Amino acid sequence: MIQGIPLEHFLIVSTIMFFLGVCGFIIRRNLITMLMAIELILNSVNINFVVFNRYLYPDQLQGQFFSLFIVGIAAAEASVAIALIINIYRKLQNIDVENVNELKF
Amino acid sequence: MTGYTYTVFIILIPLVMFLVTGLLGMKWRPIVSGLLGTIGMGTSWALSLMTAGSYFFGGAHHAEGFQSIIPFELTWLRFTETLIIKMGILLDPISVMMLVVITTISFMVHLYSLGYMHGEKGFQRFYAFLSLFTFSMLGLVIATNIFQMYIFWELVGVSSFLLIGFYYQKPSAVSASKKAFIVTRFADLGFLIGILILSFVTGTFDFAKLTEPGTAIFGSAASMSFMGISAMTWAMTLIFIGGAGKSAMFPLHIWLPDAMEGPTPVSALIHAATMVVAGVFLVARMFPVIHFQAPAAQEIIGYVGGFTSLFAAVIAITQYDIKRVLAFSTLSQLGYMMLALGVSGYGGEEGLGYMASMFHLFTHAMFKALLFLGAGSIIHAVHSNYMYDMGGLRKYLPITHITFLIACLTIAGVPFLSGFFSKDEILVAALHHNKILFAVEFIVAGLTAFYMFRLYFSVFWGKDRHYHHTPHESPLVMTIPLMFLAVASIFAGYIPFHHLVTSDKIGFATEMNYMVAVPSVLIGLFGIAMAWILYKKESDVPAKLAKSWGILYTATYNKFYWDEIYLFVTRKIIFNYISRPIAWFDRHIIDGFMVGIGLVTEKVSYQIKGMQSGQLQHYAFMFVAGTLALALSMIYFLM
Amino acid sequence: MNILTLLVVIPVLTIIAILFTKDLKGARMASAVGMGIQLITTAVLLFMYLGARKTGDMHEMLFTADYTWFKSLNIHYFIGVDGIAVAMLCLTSIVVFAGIFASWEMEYLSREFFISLILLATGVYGFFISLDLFTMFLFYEVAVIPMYLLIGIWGSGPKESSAMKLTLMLMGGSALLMVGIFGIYYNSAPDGGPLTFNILEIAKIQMPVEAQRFFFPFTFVGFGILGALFPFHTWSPDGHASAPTAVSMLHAGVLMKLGGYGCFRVAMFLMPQAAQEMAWIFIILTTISVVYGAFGAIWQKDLKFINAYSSVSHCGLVIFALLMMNQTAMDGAILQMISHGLMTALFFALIGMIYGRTHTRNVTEMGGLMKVIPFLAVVYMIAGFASLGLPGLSGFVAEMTVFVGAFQHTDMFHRVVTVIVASSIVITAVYILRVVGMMLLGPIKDKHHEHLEDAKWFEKLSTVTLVLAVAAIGIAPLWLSDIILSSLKPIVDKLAMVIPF
Amino acid sequence: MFYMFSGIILICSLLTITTRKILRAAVYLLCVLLATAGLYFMLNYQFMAAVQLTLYAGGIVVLIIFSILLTHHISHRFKHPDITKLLMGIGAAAVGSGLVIATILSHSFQAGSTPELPVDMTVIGTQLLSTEKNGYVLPFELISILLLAAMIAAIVIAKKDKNKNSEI
Amino acid sequence: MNLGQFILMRHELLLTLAAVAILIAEVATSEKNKARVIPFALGLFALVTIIGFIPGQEGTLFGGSYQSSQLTMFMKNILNMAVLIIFLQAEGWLRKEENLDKISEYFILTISTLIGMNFMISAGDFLIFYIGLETATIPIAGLAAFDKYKSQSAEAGIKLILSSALSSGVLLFGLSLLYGATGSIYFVDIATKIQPNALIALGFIFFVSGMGFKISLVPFHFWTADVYEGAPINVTSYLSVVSKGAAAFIFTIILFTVFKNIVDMWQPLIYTLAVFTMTLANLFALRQNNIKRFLAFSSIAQAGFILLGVLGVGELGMTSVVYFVLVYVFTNLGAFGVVAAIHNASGVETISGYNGLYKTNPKLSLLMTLALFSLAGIPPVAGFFGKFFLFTAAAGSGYYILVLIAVLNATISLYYYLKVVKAMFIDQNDQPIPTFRSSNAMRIALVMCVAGVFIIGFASGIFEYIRNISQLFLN
Repeated sequence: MIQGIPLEHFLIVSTIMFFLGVCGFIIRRNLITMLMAIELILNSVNINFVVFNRYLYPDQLQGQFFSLFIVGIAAAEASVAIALIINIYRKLQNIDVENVNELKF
Repeated sequence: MTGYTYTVFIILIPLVMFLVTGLLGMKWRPIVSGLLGTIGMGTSWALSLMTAGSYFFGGAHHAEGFQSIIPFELTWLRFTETLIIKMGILLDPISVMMLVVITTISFMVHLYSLGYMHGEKGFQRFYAFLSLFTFSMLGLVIATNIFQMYIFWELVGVSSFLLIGFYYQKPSAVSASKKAFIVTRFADLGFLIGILILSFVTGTFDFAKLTEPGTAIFGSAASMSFMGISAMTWAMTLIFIGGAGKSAMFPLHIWLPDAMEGPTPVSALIHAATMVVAGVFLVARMFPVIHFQAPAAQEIIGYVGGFTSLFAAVIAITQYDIKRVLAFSTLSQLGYMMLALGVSGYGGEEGLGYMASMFHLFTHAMFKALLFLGAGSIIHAVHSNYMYDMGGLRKYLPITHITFLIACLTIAGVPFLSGFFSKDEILVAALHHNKILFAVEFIVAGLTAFYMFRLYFSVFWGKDRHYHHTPHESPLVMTIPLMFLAVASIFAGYIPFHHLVTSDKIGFATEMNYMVAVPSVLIGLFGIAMAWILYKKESDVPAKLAKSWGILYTATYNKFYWDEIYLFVTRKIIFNYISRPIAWFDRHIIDGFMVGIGLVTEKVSYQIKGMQSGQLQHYAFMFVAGTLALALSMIYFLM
Repeated sequence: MNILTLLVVIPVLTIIAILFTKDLKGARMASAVGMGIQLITTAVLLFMYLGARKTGDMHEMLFTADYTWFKSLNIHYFIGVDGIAVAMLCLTSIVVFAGIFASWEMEYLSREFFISLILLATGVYGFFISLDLFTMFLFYEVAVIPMYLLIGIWGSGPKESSAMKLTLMLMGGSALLMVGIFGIYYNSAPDGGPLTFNILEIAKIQMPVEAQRFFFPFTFVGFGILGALFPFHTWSPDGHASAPTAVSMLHAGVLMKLGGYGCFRVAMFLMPQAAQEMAWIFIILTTISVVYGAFGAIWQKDLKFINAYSSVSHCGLVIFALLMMNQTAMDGAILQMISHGLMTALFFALIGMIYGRTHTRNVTEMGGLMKVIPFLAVVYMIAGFASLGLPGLSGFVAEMTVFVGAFQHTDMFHRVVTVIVASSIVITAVYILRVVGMMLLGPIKDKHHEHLEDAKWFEKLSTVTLVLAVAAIGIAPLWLSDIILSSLKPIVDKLAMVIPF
Repeated sequence: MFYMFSGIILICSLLTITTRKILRAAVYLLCVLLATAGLYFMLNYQFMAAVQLTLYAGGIVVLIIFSILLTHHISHRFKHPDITKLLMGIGAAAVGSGLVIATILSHSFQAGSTPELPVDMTVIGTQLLSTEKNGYVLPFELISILLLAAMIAAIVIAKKDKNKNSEI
Repeated sequence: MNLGQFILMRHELLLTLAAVAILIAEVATSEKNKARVIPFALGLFALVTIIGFIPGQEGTLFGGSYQSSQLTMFMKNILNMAVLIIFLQAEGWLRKEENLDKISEYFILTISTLIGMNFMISAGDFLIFYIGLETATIPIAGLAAFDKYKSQSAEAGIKLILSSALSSGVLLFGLSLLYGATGSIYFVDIATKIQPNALIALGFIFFVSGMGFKISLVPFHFWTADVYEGAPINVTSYLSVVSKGAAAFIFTIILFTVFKNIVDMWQPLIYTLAVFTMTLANLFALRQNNIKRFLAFSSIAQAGFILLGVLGVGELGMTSVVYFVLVYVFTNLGAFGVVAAIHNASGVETISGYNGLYKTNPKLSLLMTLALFSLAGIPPVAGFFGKFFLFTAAAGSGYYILVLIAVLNATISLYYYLKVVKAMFIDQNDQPIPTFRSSNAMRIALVMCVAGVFIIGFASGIFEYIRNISQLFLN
């Protein structure tokens, strides 16, 4: 299925996705969208791992397993983050990141 | 030569007296200190006379002249293998002579002060300081090496400072003592640098090695020079500056008149007879070196001496403070002595100037001490220093009057008194070597006679002033020294100096040179006559005369404004234009820079606080940007 | 126990003893006893040293002891003394002893005060006995840091900022120093073998010249800052002005000597080539320092500022003389350190005592004190005379040795700067006499000053100790000078082995 | 096929971070994740794809949507992003992706010469429980601790305050 | 493999057991007696710490995924000790009413992050390393938000979790690139295959960024101050000491082993980071008034110093880093302990609030002074030795200028440390913090800190021991 598609194309896609995630993390005001941006980032990393594994090192499954565990951790992270976001929401009645700036300087 | 070991006591006794009276004096009745000091000084005096007797008339006299004897010496500080400061005693004609002079005058002053200072607060302190001074002065003259001399030289300066400032609650005394110390200190710097150069060239401090004629230690000196002037000329000129400071040569003379703020006996001891001749003594001590190695320096010495004597004599005419007149007279006479050294040759007849200088030093010590002590007696009687507060005192103070008159005659150069002989020798020496200086000195001789008698007539003649209480003669303890010194002033001229104290330590024969003696006597008498006319009777002639001279008189009266110039230099230039800017610079520029570093750091710290904005997304951006910047720069550098 | 270790242990024990005291009386008694014992120990050390030398023990360092500390880095607790160190230890003991009595009535937080003071002293003792760069540096910092608290808590005037400035500048100095020490360490075995901090070992080899060129300035300036090297001296006026009496005494008297001592013991001894090459820069700086400090002192009105600037001038002379690199001049430098240490301590003690009575340090507000407090006034004058180099007191001996030594240099440049430096003796006289004249002599300016009390017994003890030491050196300098001269020989030899570029 | 998935991924990613309605953002994210799963299928990693579908798309996105529902009204529209932040974000993304892509393109990847390992469930299962090299039992245990801890953390945070009535 | 080999993992296993035991204890105690969990947990953890010191075997498990050596065991012991001290310090805080319902959660979360750290240190591949890292991070966010009544605490939590997620994303991206370039996630394999090319450089830098986040290096540090300030003090000290220490350990280990062959490449990188970290952190610390925030910047600066040790590649570098962290643990916990004690007693958190503290609480002031001096690197306390050896290591690699910058920075840091000292000793205060007596647990903790601060410096044996085990580890 992947004949003719060079490795680099996958990587370009994942890279762009990664930086779209970064960009989203920086520009979105909403904490939950920031969390989504994080998911984009992790997803792009997963693609990287899997693709490398498939293309370059098909003799083992390190990349794939790495991706698997990343997915798991992403879930854990998301759950804690969402708990925190809800916590913030209780305190501020909104989840705009710009209002989360009591601590500064 | 160990027979002279006892000379150690001449110097040790005053030191012990200083320590004892200084540390314990406050616990005793004042008079105990005075008596102790006087007795101690008397012992020293006796020992000095004994030394002189046995040195000059005992076994030390050989065909090759007098030997230099070092009866005692110990190492005090070792700089290098050859540069060693030793503490020792050097006996040779000039030092033995100086021993006699110093102990004599000092003893007289001790004695005199028992009366003069009676009841003063700080009587013990006064005696302690007198002992310290005597100790230092003795140490100076018997020094075996130039560094020992420098050490005592400094001590002399300090004890002089202490004694001038004896009345420490009087601001004028304080500033006078300060001035004296600082001016001489400045001169001492020259002395010190001179010593440094000398020791660098020769590798020794010892007088014995330095003054040996024809010595090889100057071998390397010829090749050394700085700014086109040879090293030895530098050294000797600088050393002379040291001497000039202590001997108050122009232009370093300014401290001496002010130094009269001290008690009168102190003036007699220090500022007439002993300390101020230290400079002359120094030049005499270094004479072979100066004469052979640095003729240019010797020339300078001659001219400085000549100018000072004239300059001071002129000022002396216009002064009203009796002690200041004497002070300027001292300056003038010191100028004489310097000049004599400046025009002297070395050895035999050639060395006449040297001999004359020492001779005059000796006689001058006697009569000038007498003058000062006499003046002290007068002041004691009328409680004023000013001539216009005095008049007709001959009735009240007979002994003082007579002795003062003798002194005046002596200094005026009236024949057969000691001053006549010594001054005459100087004039002869000057005539041989330098006609201009001779002319100057000739005039000064006249001026001297004039101002001394101006003083004499206005004080003892004229009409009575309004005294608070009738002046009365001083007690015996004060008049005995006067009488003794009067006798000495009369007869000192008959000591055969040309056999005893000469440049090469070998005696020579000398004769009265009538070509010089007669005119000098005449001009002296002329001066006395002028004074007689002007001041014998109270009149307004001097005032008119003064007026007719106008600006010149004012300038002279104000000592040609030298004090003001000095004040300008010290107050304005050093204080306001050097020290103050430096203090400012230090506080604001250098320290400001150091503090500035701190302030800038603080400032930057506040400026960048926006980075930590509390905005999570800014942080994220910084994070990513940092990573990318690092990656970019690293890949750029790596690839 | 090694007698040198004892010198560090006694102060530490004293500190512990003070911890068990309750109030001022106990604290000062403990300190006085402790430091008295210390003084005696130092005297014993001096006699032991002289005795050992007399019996022909010609080792460079005596009473050495060597304990390995950090083995893998070859850090040792290596101690030993030569004549110079012994002399400096004597100085320290005297000044500390006098300092304790000068702060006899320190009411506020007295225990803490004495603890800090003695902690500072501990650092100083440790520094002087160390022959290992690591321990030396350690003790150096131990000595510097208590200053902050001492000035900050017990000082006067703008004490916090002065204390901060002083501490930071000195720590800045130690930053440079640290680099220097590392440089020396990593170049201590150019031919292979274990690296070492041991000064004597490093002195045996020759550090690569390139490394010397790089590290010499760091080391020298690092120590120089503590030695008030121009233009890094500005901590000194502020620090001294704000510090309490005993601290000023200790700081100017002893701590600043650490700088000078380190300059030659570490910087010059271990990096002779670079020292030879770069000396001229520092000679110019110190020449400025000497003259500039003296001129700076003339204008000041605050007694402590005057003395601080005078210290800048005098300490400048120390480093100046060290850089002349001949035996006589360096001998003079060490004599000057000791002499300055004693007399400046004396000055600060007196200033503190006078201030305690008049409540002002401004000379223009005082006058005629000689009449009311003759003892203090006379001692002040003696200190002044020592400072302006009166023969018979220590200042003269030191200055003359410096001048004569420096002038023996064959190079014209050195002789010219010597002359410039020598001119400071006049300026010194000016400011000393100005102070004496304004403050002690003349009529009494302030009515309140008419009924001041003269010195109390502990003040007398404090000042007389110092005066005696000053006079002892001034009257009989030969023994001290000889001790120092003989110990200087290895250093001078090392410096002389280098052919100037 | 690949280009279709990539297209979906990129476009939906972009939309995720630009849309002004939050629920739509979640949906776009879901699309990205699904397309990614498609890529995994393409790469023949079915297990991975399945996990992606269930855990990621099924789990996380649902979680996110729940939280959105908890904290937002459906019609909520975002304000426009801050212009500086926008520039920051775009700048960082542009520079970053340019740099990384350039680096990737400049690198010559070399495939391993060893034979391909057949990816079926047995292999995955064995490896997951193996304690040898390329065995993943330790990470598996470890992540269980992590999940437990995360759970506790979430509970601690979300626990209702005892003495304070909260809105949720 | 047989089960006996699990003894190699005894630190992790013990901690897990402890966590489980606490969980059980929590369940077993009644609602009223929740506070009884505290002594139980303390005792248990003390036991765990002590057992940890029993010498153990070296070896690897799971085909190289887990490696145990004397060095890693020592590191874990350091962390255990630190956590023990933190637990002791937290006792008073946990007994407060608002925390009574989540005592065991505190312990379990802390211990589980500690387990993560232990695995991270012992990791033999990047997967374990990564999971360990996350285990050590995610629950801390929960801890940071522990003070539920404070919005600051919640803010700290969200900031921590989101920025750590971003950073781990970046880190993972780096790891994926490294995997792509080398074909393995095992340290041993990567170390042999690694070579200096652009892709590896890129991956490496992304990795360093992620780690930089954990050790709070500039410019990856921005979260630090905010989180430290917002989190409860005992969590802050945990973050600042244990979390950072563990990250520094593994960072050093990875740099020294995995990236050994591209040392020329990363040295300039670390150099730059060190300079920025020290300088910027100091500049920020200068004007802080909140003591926690102040200590946050101070600890960032300390991280910069640690990098100097990292630059001294080799056993000396490793030794100095480990030694410094050991010193840092006691020092910083001393400081945080005082802050916590004061906060518990009076709620004061500002430096100006400390004015005149010496008058009322001399012992605490002295302790704080000691700790601050140790942080500043002033002898004779241990901080001096720690810094000195770090600088020795850096100088050994020839970075003299960096050493100079570092020491000058230490001077700046002295300035702000002295400002605190000044507040306590010099500044006057009309209403100083009243005299109080802290709990026994706190006192024990503080005594341990003081003892550590004094002993570690002078006892050269500790340094030599670390040196030996580092040598063993690196060869």
